[in-house]
Amino acid sequence: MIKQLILIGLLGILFGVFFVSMQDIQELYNTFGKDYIAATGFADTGSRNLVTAILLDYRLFDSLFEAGILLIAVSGVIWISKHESQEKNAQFMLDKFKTPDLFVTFSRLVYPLMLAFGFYVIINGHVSPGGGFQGGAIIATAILILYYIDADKDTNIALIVTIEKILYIAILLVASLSLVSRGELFTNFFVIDASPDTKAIYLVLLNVMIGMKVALGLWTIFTAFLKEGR
Amino acid sequence: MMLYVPIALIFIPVFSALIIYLIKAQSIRYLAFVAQIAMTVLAILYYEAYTGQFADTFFVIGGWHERVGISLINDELSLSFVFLSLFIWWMVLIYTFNTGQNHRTFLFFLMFLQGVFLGLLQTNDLFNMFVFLELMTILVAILVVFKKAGDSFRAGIYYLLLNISGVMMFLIGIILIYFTFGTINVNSVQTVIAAGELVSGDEVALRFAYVLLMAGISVKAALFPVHSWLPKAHGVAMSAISGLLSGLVVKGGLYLFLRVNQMFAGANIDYALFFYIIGALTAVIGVMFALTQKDMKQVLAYHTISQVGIVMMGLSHYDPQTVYGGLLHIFNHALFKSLLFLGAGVIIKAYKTKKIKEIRGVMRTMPVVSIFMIIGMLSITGAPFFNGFISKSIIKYGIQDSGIKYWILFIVNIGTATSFIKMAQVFFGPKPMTIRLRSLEQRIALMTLAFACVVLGNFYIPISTGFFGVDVSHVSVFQWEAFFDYAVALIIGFCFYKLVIEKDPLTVRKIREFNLSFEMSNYLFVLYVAVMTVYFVLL
Amino acid sequence: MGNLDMLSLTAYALQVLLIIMAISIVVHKNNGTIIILITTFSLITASLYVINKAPDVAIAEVAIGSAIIPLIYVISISRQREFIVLDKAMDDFIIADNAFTGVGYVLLKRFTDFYHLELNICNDVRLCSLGAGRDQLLCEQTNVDLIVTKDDERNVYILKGKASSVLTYKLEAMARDYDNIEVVKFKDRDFGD
Amino acid sequence: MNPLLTFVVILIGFYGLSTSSNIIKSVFCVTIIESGVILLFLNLGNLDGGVIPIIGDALPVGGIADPLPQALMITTIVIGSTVTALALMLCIKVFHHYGTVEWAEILSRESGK
Repeated sequence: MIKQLILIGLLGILFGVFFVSMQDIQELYNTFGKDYIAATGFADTGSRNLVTAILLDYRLFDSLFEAGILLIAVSGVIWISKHESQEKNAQFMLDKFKTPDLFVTFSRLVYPLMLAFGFYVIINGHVSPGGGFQGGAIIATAILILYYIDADKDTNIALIVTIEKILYIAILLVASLSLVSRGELFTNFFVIDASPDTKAIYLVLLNVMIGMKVALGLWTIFTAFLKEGR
Repeated sequence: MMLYVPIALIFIPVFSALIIYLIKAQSIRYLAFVAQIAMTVLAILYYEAYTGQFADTFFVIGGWHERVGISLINDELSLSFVFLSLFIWWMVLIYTFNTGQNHRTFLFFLMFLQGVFLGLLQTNDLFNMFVFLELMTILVAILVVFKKAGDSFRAGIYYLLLNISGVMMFLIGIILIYFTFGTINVNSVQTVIAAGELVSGDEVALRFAYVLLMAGISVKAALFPVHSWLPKAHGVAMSAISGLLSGLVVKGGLYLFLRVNQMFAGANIDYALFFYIIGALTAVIGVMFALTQKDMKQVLAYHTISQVGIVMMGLSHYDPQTVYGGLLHIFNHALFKSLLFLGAGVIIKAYKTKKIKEIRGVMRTMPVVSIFMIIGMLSITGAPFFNGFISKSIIKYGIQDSGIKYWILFIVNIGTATSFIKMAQVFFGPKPMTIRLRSLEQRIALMTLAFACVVLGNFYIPISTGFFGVDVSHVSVFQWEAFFDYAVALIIGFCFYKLVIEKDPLTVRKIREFNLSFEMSNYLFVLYVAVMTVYFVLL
Repeated sequence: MGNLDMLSLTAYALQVLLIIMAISIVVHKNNGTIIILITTFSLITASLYVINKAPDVAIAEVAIGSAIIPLIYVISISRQREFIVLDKAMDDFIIADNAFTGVGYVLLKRFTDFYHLELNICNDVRLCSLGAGRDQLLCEQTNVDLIVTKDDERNVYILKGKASSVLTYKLEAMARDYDNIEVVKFKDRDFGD
Repeated sequence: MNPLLTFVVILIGFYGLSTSSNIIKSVFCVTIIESGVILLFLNLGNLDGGVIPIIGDALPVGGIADPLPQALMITTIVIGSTVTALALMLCIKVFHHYGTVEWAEILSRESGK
């Protein structure tokens, strides 16, 4: 009990200091980054959604490694859950997977809608909220619904992982294409004065590729969990 | 064109890792060596062209405004770390060349980790640093559980969760920095703080940000209250991985310590005393636990903690000579600790046990390996003519004026000597069996590391002046005090071992069986952050 | 004016609700309940992201934080209650008279119920055909917690489990009353490399 | 002040980490901390007010919310989810190796026994 009280006291110190530093922040509050991006973001990148502008252009380097983290986690989860001995088709006597009929029907109804919404979010990532990562996650959720409809669905994990890796390499190549076309690394491969519509080609292309990659990655992670020990 | 070399150093290993994963042929693993050669050549060319000019090494990705885009920067510090990591990765790649069936997956994670680590060294952006730290944490956790047996799972999850909570503190620090300066570019922040116009350096927000960044870094560097993940993770991982982690990846935290202190240079934050105390505690606690262990790898892992403490004792000074001593000890420790872990791996593989008591007669079964191991042991205990001696002496000269500081270092030295006297027993005794593991690659790796230890120990003056421009000619090997000190440490250590440790009294057993639970580690972490807050912000 | 106040009021209410949720997640004992709570927590944070003018982050949070992650939690927690038994004996130890009434089944059921576990029995032909020498490997590399074999000479059933697992010891204590059941513990073969 | 309330959430997460005896519980607490940090960043980015950072042909009158934190936080969400997935997979393995997910029991098992 005393331990807990001391802990609360320690956290209280942190809170107090944070409280004071908030006063400082309100005084110092520096909007340089925000003003800069608001003023030049659209002209620089051709993306009306400034978040996408940052993710796919100003800080593309971060996004590449963000996709890389997913890639590593997928490989890691698969590696940890993989078994040396073959027990793929182990039969479990007491396993009962029975989804209610209502649920199955509902899932069948929702599945195409979610898939379409995911693609919408990906493709319009540069003009409305959304983008590759968000849309990819929505598509992955849609695919997961398939498991409700058919619990014994067989997925070829190895193939998905291979496609994911190839997609990652493709993303890296598309991102570095700008080095050839305009002498700058990891940015839009169209020249900086190109019209926003032209620049949008690059944004949509990269969003679609990232979306696919994220969807496949999350799908693989989920499948690895579902098949774990089976 | 030289500007793109840092990018190439990050992406060559990442790319080769992906290709190694994709192509299902055993011969693809040679690609790792091709990539390694390419990187080494590029790094050397880059160093040849390196002038120390800011404009030549500062590179904004995408050509955006430097305060908006992500930038990479190189200086002597980061370049020396780049060469060190290339060297250690060479050794680990050579060492693991013919071991393990799942070589491709292993190489995939290993090469990716190299790219990430090189990125962490060269980045000039705080959030980018955070991304690399997270990626490093995940990769190391996967590598720790790579063999998927025994206690590796519990070590992996302990490591993962504790480090993630540390990195989260780091992220909160980034938040405060961003809203104070409007940028997360390390260099810009440094300039603004040094100019002292926008901020005076006494703001609570700034100091709190410093505390939070340091909290995250301390977890990564395994400083005293948050060190408990290290022996667990490094003690159970495969030996090659342990060598890599202990030798290099832990130093990532110390590197960030230097970088962040550089960033806050204008803010008048008096960090020296606090981190000296933390370093001393880390060193003493590490050596205390190492003395009681019976498991070979646990002993080495606890010694990593104590050596990190010694490095910290050097780094936490304003005097550039002493800081250089700490820096040099990072390099020396990287060399001899990888050597010791890799050598221990060979021995453990041959004897099929990790217990020091059950291993005897290594000198007869594996004479070559044991010579290299002895070189490593002499280095870590600080024997003259070996590299550990040089950096320890520089640190010793820096803290000579203060009696307490000197004695702490001496006590740590005695502890180190004692536990390696204990470990040296494995060399003697009868030859138990006729095992002869003939692995040329492993011997080449061990030999190169041992050779590097000896070279650094004897030609330290030209190396220091050539690479860092630091004059260390006041450290001389041919001084009777040096031999005397070492002999005294060895003798006291031997007596201490014979009189106390060998009898295995109750206290020693208690310390050995002491286990810091996960919630207690987090509790100490919160305590540590609170103490730092009180020290740096309120006092 | 009124509109803006309403929004900030909602924001405050949601923030307080978030704190309550966080406290209940921390103090709750039952992991099943916590999953519901964490999903709610995630949805509240998503609404707060929208209020803080960040629809992009909110979409990501809804898709990942309140759909995929809770599902992974559910699977992970349900897997953690499983006690997987590989039945190599394949006789009336588990199934007697075409129903789960064998002696072993009754024992295992009693054991798993006592420790709130879920019994899962597997008798895959390919796994069972592996020799007895590979039992330990099987136990270490797969998620199988217990292997049931029969020693025909002594007419004794041998339950093999990992020595590192607490459950094996608990089962041993429970099986002490039975004469024809023996519990064998595999020691960890951890050589470092 | 919204940021202060959000910081309380983060502190509750740390409280949970320092008291929870169960691996799953620790993973939950890490999730809480992470959501708290994300919300804190967005709170501060919205301190000046403004609209959603999607601009038409002209800049909105009231200014926009800071887009940079939002972009960074999407990265953090993805990172957090992958960490959670990895931790939970390790959790399953830990359970099948030690038969329990209580920290105290797991850490007290002597190695190699």
